[in-house]
Amino acid sequence: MLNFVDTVGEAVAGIQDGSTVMIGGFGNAGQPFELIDALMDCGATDLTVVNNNAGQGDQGLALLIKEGRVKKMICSFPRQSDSWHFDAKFRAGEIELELVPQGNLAERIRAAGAGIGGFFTPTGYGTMLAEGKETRFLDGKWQVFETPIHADVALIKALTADGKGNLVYRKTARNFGPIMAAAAKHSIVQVSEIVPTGGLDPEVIVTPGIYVNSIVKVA
Amino acid sequence: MLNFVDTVGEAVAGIQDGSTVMIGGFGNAGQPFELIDALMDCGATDLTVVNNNAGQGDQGLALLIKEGRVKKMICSFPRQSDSWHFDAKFRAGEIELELVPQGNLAERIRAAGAGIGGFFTPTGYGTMLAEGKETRFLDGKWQVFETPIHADVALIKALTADGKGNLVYRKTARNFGPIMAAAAKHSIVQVSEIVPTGGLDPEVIVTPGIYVNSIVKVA
Amino acid sequence: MSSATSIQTSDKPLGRDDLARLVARDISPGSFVNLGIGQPTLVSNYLEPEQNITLHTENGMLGMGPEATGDQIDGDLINAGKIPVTELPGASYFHHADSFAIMRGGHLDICVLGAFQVSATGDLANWHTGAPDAIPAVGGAMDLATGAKDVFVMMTLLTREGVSKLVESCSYPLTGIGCVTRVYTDKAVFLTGPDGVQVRETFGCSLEELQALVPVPLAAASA
Amino acid sequence: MSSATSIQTSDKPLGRDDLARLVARDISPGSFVNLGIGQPTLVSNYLEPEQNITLHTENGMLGMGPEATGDQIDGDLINAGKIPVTELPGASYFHHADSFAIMRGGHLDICVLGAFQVSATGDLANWHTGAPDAIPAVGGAMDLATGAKDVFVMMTLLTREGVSKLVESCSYPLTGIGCVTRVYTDKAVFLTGPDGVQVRETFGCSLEELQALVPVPLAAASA
Repeated sequence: MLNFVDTVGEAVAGIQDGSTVMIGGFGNAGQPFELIDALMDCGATDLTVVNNNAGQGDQGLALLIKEGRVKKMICSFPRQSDSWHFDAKFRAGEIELELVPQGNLAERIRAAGAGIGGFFTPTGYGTMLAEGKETRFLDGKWQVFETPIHADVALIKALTADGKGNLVYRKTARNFGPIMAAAAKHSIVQVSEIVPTGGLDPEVIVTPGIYVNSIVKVA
Repeated sequence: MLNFVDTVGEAVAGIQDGSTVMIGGFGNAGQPFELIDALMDCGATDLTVVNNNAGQGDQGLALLIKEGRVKKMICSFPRQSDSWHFDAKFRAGEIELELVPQGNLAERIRAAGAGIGGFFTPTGYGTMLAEGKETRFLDGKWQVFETPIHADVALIKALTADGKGNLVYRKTARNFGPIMAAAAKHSIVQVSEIVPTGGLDPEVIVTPGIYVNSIVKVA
Repeated sequence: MSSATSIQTSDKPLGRDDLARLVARDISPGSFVNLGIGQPTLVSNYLEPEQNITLHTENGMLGMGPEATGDQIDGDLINAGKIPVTELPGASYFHHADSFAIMRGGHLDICVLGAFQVSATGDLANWHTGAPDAIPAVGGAMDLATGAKDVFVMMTLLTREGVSKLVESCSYPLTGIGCVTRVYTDKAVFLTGPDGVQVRETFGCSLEELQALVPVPLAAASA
Repeated sequence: MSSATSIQTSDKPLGRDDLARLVARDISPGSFVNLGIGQPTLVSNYLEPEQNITLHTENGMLGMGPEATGDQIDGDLINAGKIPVTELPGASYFHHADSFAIMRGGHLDICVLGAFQVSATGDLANWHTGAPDAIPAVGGAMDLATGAKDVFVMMTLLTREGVSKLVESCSYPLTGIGCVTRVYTDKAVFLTGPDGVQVRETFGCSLEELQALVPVPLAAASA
């Protein structure tokens, strides 16, 4: 059921302790900063967070990690020049890390939304990221069995929503948004603009409203 | 490598006997009629054809089947009120049929383009279409292992191409085109219009040119 | 008031249109729904705009409108039954894998399907008679049966030969196992599930008269 | 003419830019290419428009243009290294799963990656030093290594300590097995594969001098 809410606080109010939360964005592009700040403010803790990275600098996801609200990160690229909060928690053994090749991350998220129970991929075969995983020789290559990543909630940034919750994105800010919206039970989307139903061309909609639960406009 | 060709005959000239040919379209929407006619004319035989249906009436794919050029159909819905040519060949034991639930057909084609070696899906579990297939209990459901469908050639109808081979489609004529373009080694596309590079908005391109090999404009 | 009388809501069996109207009324506001080919398509005639129902068609569209007529007919805009349809404001188009991901990923609230048989535990048979000379065709039936949150079946309760299509165990090849949650028939609405069959309401017959037609134990649904 | 002299094509080792120019020249016209973070990015400076190369960036774009400067900078338009870039005519955007499907489905002609080590049979180690206190980060490296039709590596041949990065067997954690087809270094271009290492050309050294630096058997490539 689709709801338009007035504030990011209302949008994230239902997020429970212990939830798995997907957060869109790659670098700053597509990062729902306002929703992450609201998640910080709402107090939910013991979270598993799915994001490409593990926070940068002293803002957003990095702050959530610093404050001890994240028990586990599922991501492809935690270590960055400014990932000091994650680095400290990780070295202190205070945060769990599931490191996933970026393509497996994307495909596992996509699988969750598409009802796929698992798939074989050549990515990672023979590496330490496939240790202990089932392997099989298919299509002339050794492949590794990977499982879907489901989430309770997705926090996503899009450009424009219409009255049906259909979304379009902007340039490389699209990145994980569409697949996370489909993979999460409840998708919360911040947009720059809301247009009336019929205001988006049906041919160009990237995320159909069926995947969207809450929409909030941020300035 | 992308080529713009002048005639549908040139477009299909390289199709070999014994090829697996994907043909886009659902009903008449998105069916590349002119390319199918050219495939008829070019003489290639012993084909495996992947399409949602198995030909209708006395045209296109139905004619290919009638003329004995198709040794095997992979499809979801062969039986229709006007599928008489397929029906006759099938009853005579002169054509092989791999019947695939439509979602498995789409997902298996998608898997081929995306480099997935196989996947588990609940669709078909416990039915005769899953007989003999590996099953596994995943995400709380029994699921069936399905493998990708690769092809040598895809014949696709799109609306508009630009100079880089990027494609957009029209309404429900989009259907199988984008996934077949990605799954086939060589994609041949008929379009209504070719615009200069830069003439399509990068945000609305459905099939990027990397998936397209030959483009022909049909009247 | 006995349960037998309390659940009879019509003094005669329901016609196809009345049944379609009943199904339409039972669909929760805001739902995303796929209506199968044939009798289920009638449901779209009785959806009220204020229900804000979004119709999905598996050939790549959400926001499908009524059947197209006259100048509206566009060969590129058809439904899963290959009938020209229209587009409502807020519609969207997508390719086949994305369309079936909507179904298979469990995102549709309801699909309404026809059936040859439904079992007491919700098994569905609706794609193949099993006749030796039949040419099978499955389309999207298995994906819908397995993927939708609720699978409603619409069918006549009895075959032309008077045999119940609600059965202990399907004799026709299955479409999906334990997937059907409700069966709308001309004579009654049944709720199916792992605990057996409950009857929500009957049309033109009592629960006892209904039980005489159906070879599986029936109980009145608790209101 | 001995093979040792015939394959030396420069009287001194190549600098990073000369090496990038060489890689750029070796990319076939019309190719779709992904350039990894760091040294491989330099290649884009030497691609000629008439080569008609399309650059892919894994965060969701084909048709990436040069780095953005001044008013071109747009926070929504970045490359995999999170650097603002530009969009060329004919570009397209897509989501992460579609973007990695391009890589994983074998559709990229070439990717160019940096490396810690490459083995004689083309194993690649470029994501993790294996140091016990290292925080690992893999990004898209494994997908590129496994998915691209050809994987080119650009690296200095020797570490700062003078140890060859072209090795019999990688001691660092692997990124992919048998995936590298060419290694471009300051001292030579190597062709790697199941049959061992061939040297296409050397820079500032003879094949014999090169062999003295590298712990795997080298042979001159047949022209």
